[in-house]
Amino acid sequence: MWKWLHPYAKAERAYQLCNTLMPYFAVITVVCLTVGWVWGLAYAPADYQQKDSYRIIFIHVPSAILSMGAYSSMAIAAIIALVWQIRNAELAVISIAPVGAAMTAIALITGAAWGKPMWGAWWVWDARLTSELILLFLYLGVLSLYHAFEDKKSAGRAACILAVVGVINLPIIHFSVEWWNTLHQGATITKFDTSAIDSSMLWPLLINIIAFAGFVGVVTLIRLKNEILQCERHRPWVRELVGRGE
Amino acid sequence: MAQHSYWQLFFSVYSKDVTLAFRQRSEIVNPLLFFLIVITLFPLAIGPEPALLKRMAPGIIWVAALLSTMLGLDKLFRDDYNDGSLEQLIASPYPLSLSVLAKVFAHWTITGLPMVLMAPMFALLMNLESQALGATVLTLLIGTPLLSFIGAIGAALTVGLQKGGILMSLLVLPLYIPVLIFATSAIDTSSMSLAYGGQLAILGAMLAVASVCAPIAISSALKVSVS
Amino acid sequence: MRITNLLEIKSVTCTKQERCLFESLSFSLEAGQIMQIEGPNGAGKTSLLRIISGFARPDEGEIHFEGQPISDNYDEYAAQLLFIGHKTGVNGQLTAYENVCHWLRVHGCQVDERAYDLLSLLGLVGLEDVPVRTLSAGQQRRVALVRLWLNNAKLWILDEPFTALDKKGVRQLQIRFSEHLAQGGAILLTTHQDLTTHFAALKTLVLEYQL
Amino acid sequence: MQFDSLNEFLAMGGYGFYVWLSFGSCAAILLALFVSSLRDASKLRNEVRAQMKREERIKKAKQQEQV
Repeated sequence: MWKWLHPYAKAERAYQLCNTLMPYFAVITVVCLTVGWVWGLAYAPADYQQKDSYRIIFIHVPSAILSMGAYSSMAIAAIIALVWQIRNAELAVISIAPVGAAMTAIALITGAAWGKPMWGAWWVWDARLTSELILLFLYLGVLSLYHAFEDKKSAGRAACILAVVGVINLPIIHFSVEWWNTLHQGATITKFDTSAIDSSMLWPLLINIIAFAGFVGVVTLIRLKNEILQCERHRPWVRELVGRGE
Repeated sequence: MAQHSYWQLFFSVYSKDVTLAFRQRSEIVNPLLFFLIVITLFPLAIGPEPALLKRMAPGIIWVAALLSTMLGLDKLFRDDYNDGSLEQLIASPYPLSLSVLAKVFAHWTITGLPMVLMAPMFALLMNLESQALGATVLTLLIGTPLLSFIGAIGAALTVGLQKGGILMSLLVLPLYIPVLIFATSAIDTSSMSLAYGGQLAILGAMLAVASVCAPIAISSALKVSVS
Repeated sequence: MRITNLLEIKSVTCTKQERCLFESLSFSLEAGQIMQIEGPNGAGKTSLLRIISGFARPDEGEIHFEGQPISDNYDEYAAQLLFIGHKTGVNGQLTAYENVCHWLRVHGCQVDERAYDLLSLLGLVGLEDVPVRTLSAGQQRRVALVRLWLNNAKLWILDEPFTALDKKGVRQLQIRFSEHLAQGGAILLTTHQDLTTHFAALKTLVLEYQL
Repeated sequence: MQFDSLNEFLAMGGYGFYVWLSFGSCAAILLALFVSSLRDASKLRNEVRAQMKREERIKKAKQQEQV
């Protein structure tokens, strides 16, 4: 089962895979980021109620979506690492964590900055923002646990266990916070019902989401390459690669 | 090989921890004292005005319960790790999750149970309504084992580290939030003399899930910390 | 039936803190054999023992016990394994007798009354009911070593069992080793003692200190 | 283009402060993360090169001893 996956368990093949994927992600990110921001900031029509303050949506929603997306992909990598003992999956968990934490931080800052004009207060204990804050705690937990171990191998495995425990708790936390306080406006784009946002605003938003996803991809690939080199620094292929000055 | 009797292992690990606790009285008394002190801090901080205290009582009792469980968690695996009996537990023919279950149950009997028994006294301190008393005791009865299970995961992850104490609370507190939300809301609804069965049911469900999944996470975390 | 050797170590590699301790190390151990692992401090003797007893996972390679990788069904392997490391696994607050009984129950053996006379055989007469923290380091190790008499695990993995033991203790231990080998058990140990005089068929494995 | 002039664009209908605060902080975080990852990469490569040089020196010292 999954025979095509096995060659990438070897570190060198995984390293080359990162190299081949890198240009595609980079191009998508640069293009979508510029188009998305320019379109969102300058060309998208103003909202009739919030006028121009709603433009923050073009980075708040993508970063919120990506913070959840990054955590679930980190948890999937953690499960692969624990079940099939694939070392590269552990390295992937460690590379995704800081990027996910950054996305959550962006979502929190933009949420607060958007909340001030809309609800009149910088921080509102609204369900979505509180879940986002707890998600940031989970990320920081994984990162600080990883850096607390000297031996990198057991550090990776401990971080994977915490990531899996975190992902099991994520829906429970989300449900309980949602139940505890529903102040946030309904979901602007949900897959199920028609989106409550006009198509002229929807397109820049989608482009921004792709741009942020591309960015998460690029930085994760860079960090994964670092982790692989760090872990294999004794191997001849790393020395020869560094010798060539790549 | 002698016949495998899981009960023999469970009871032996459980009674070892409990006898150790009774030999060092401080292990039982400290968390309770801490619970009492934290509870008395709040009226000093926010003023003795009964109506306000009554309103704050569920939250204060539960935050204090949370913190004193955390206090007791650090020693859960630390001593066994230091003197090597944790290795012996791993290298035993019985599954590690069973001995972990016994240890968490022992931890609950040492820190959780006294809290449940003392809860009526603390509720009086915060002059909580009498009908809310039942809810407080019930939520603590179901909630404290849940806190022990989740906390034991954090303890197992950080047992090998010198400065593990603070890190453990950073890992475990976010996971405590759902328990805190449902327990305090159960007490709130009961103080308005409404039915609080729903919140208790959710707490019970969380406890059931934790008692099945937590030992697996704890034993794999212990195996990582020992390696 | 092909006699599979009791323990096989297949090309095991271990790196610790960016230093490669040993690379693709392979050897095997048959029933009735004793093997001593020698090497300077820091050569990775303890790490090797911990990998073989399943506490640590090697970077590469596998450990097979009776033809089966130990990671598949670790509990079955643990039933046949007796591990005594640097840390004795004895709790200071409990008494020597309680420690022994607890260890026996955790390892699924019947608590028999021989524990008492074995403690006295090992020179702990009168000290059975005293908290172990009041005993000396050598006496604490003897409380741990009592397990060798009370357990019928096939494979013994001992990390410097002779430390802090006096002459009489060392001799008693060597007699017990030969009894165990006679019954078809296997012993893997690290020590700085010279065992060749006592055990003719001693296998040795030397680990150098690698940069 | 929704805005007639540049400073109207900057004003963002009166919410300029909040819009530019969020876009600025977002850009800052993304840039910081990207730059720090690249810096880790080059730091790692230098470490491996230094390690290779150190081993060269040790080997040379050993040869001198034997000669």
